[in-house]
Amino acid sequence: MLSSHLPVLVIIIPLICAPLCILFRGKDQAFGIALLATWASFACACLITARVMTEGQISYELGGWPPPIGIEIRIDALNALILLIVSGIGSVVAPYSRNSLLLEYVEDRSSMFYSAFLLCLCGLMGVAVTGDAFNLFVFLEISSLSSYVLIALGFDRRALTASYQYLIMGTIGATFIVISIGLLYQATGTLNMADIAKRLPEHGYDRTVISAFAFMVIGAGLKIAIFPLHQWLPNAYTYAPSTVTAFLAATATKVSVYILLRFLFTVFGVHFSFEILPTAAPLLILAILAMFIPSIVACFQKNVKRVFAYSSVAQIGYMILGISFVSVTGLTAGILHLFNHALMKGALFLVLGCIFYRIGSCHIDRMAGIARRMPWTMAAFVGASLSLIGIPMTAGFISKWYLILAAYEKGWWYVTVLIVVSSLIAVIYVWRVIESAYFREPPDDLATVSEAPLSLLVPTWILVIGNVYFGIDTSLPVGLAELAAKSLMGVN
Amino acid sequence: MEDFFGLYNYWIVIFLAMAGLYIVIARGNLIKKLVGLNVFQASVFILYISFGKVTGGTAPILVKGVEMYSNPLPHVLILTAIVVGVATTALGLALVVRIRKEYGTIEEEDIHSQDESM
Amino acid sequence: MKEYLVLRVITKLLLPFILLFGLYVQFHGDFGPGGGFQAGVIFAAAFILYSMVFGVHAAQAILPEGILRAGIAGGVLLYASVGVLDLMLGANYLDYSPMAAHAKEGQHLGIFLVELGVGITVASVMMTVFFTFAAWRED
Amino acid sequence: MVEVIDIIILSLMAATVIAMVVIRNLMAVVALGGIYSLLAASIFVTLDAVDVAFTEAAVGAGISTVLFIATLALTTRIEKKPAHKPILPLFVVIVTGAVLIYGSLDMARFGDPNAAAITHVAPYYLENTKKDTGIPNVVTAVLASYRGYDTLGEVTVIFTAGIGVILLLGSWRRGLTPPSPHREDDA
Repeated sequence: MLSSHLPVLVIIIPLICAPLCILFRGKDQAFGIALLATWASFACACLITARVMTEGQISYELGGWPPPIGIEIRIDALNALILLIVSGIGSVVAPYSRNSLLLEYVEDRSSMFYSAFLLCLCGLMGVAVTGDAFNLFVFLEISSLSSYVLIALGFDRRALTASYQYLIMGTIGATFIVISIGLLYQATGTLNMADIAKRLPEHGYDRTVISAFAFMVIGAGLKIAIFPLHQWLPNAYTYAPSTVTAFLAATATKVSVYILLRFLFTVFGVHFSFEILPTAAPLLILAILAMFIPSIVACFQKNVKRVFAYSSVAQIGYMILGISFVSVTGLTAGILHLFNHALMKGALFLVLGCIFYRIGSCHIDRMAGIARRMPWTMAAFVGASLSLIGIPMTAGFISKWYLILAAYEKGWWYVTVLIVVSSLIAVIYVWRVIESAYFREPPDDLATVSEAPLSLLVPTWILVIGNVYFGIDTSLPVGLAELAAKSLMGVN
Repeated sequence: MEDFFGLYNYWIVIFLAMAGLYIVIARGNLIKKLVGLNVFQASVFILYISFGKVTGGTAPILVKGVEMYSNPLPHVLILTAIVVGVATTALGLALVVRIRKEYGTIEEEDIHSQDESM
Repeated sequence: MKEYLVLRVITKLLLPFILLFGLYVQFHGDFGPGGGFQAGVIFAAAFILYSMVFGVHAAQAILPEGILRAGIAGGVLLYASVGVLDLMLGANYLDYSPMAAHAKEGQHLGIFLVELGVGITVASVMMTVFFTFAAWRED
Repeated sequence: MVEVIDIIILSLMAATVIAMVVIRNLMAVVALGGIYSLLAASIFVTLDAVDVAFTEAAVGAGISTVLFIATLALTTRIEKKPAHKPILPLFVVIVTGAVLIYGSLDMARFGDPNAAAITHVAPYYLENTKKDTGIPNVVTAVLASYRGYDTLGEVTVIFTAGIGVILLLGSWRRGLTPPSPHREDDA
């Protein structure tokens, strides 16, 4: 009986547990509730994915009202994959947060921290499953508001300004999305995304729809941090608490990419987005710029967290590149990179959290010789970095491989070259860290530093192992990504 | 000419929204930015509500003998959006108070120069 | 602001009416304009007015932090658990129809409870936010 | 008639917003913001959105303004003079506005009873609310039942803001213990 309600359970479990965290004010109780809630959501997500793979699309009518009268939850392969990413990363990060909090956060309000964390999780998953355009905005705002709070909890005072900047940019982005939804509503009279998609061709692609399209792309672009709309991201990721950075870097931008995919391909439709409007070429150019400029900037950063924040902007470039091919292979590559990037950036930021936990800094010079004191942590770093660069047998390789395949299919050999060259830049910034950690003499004050505690190492290694596992057994992510790509392109 | 009268409402609202957006992105004072954000959002709300207006209609509270009602759906959406807006404002102001404590200023430039000089 | 006698007297006179109006808006939202959100704001406004005239401490004496926090969480919980109740009754989430003998009455009851949840959370959050701002001192 | 009232209020709003751009006394700007909300609320009344007008008046002109003033009391009241000419923001705003006006050209005309937004989903609510829920205020019925999930999200947003403010500004009963800033030695 419960199984038919899984699509809504996955959202309301964290939603109900967030206020519960506050009512049970004790730190351990709140932690326990948060942990159970994220794991339960992950279990639901797994069951949903299994159902989607066997039965196809799932629809759930909230309040029992049929869409477009009521709000609908609609899950296909793409939604399921995003759901898996968000809840999966959430379940790894939740246990990690317990220990890292001790250093980075004031203890007496930790129950509220867990509450905010659950809300962020709930909001992101809510965006990922909803079939209603306005509902998407509401859940987007739940996740955004909670992430502003979580970022502002960082140690450094610059976390506050980073959070404020994100709040302004994020709200402008969300308002643009609202404008777009409003214009679509005025053109079609409905808010259900499937219904909009059905009614748009009948309505015709007039100037209102073109304007709606522009606002959606810019609004989602602000949330994704597509180059050059990425200004909020480096500071936010650098100064947020490690746990938060790991969670947001692995999930938030992915969900925003999902919004872009869903609107470009399903709501507006491939015909309008790419055949009537010349969207592919500008996306391609932005993607290539994103692959290079932030990567080069990353090479000159001193704070390692910042290095990987810029690297995230660059990695978003690969996802947009996949989209800009407008082919099944290209989309598969882009969606696959969503999944794989979540694994590798999650792992990398968790490693940095371990280091921060022990030495209170992520500065590249302070990390000199740290591999001798924290061998397991740095080994995890190397593993995740190899995936980031795209070495064979890692997850990162698979998505780059599909990107190259897609470029080859199009006959764009120069894009292939650019993918390889940009990966080499990643080698440079990763090498700077490895050089410092492995080949420099540790300063004297590092003598007392010991390996990170198991409660931090285990979640970190789970993600690192995930990077290797999904580099070898690619059936789950590739299968889902291909299904999703085919349904987005309208190919069976 | 008819076009003009059918659309003037939208155009003034668009002007208002853009004035709000201008305050947000052009000004460096953190509080003024938030005021601008409020103006921007409130103007977008008016745009939504005008989509629901029916000439000759009345408020969507069912009364015997009235046939024409304005569209209630945009009203519901904007109720939600107003709440989201005030939530954002409250959080933004809390951040401003904290920033003022840590930096002693709420001007973007001064904050910037303090961070640079560190 | 303690010395302004007129303000103090008028505030005390006004308070019950504001609160009454809040309750009216809360429970009359089915028939006229209003509902949980507006009622919550009005309710909060009454106490904000009180705390502006008599000081935050006086307001806190009436509404301690614990109660407000319980209110913040309780309203959301009430709303969400109405949905869970519907699940248990065999309907979809937030489908209020099976909550009473007739679907129409169930809907009415569901809407009433849900609006109450909205009102509680909105009022508690607004008061908490204001009190937090008012009590903040730069040190 | 409504059109005339509309255009008067909208013109007042335009004047308000221009004053807000120019004036650098933040207290005045915040007060003008409250007036702006109040004018918006009266626009909502003329557009038949009484529930929205009520909310905008209570929130925009009420709570928001109070919070702004509370913040001003804790910070500063005068905005610094802008240092350089805002050419890029002006450009962004003009382009955005142009896209919106371009989009408005094909919109259904104001008040058109045959617009898609009026004829597609909305009639269902107006015709069936009474039968489905027994409530005459259609807005309440849509808000709490047909789109109840949205409203659950809305309450959650408010909840998030509440705990966010507590997390950022600390508990107001025990005095304040914000996390002390700890500078990292990087730049």
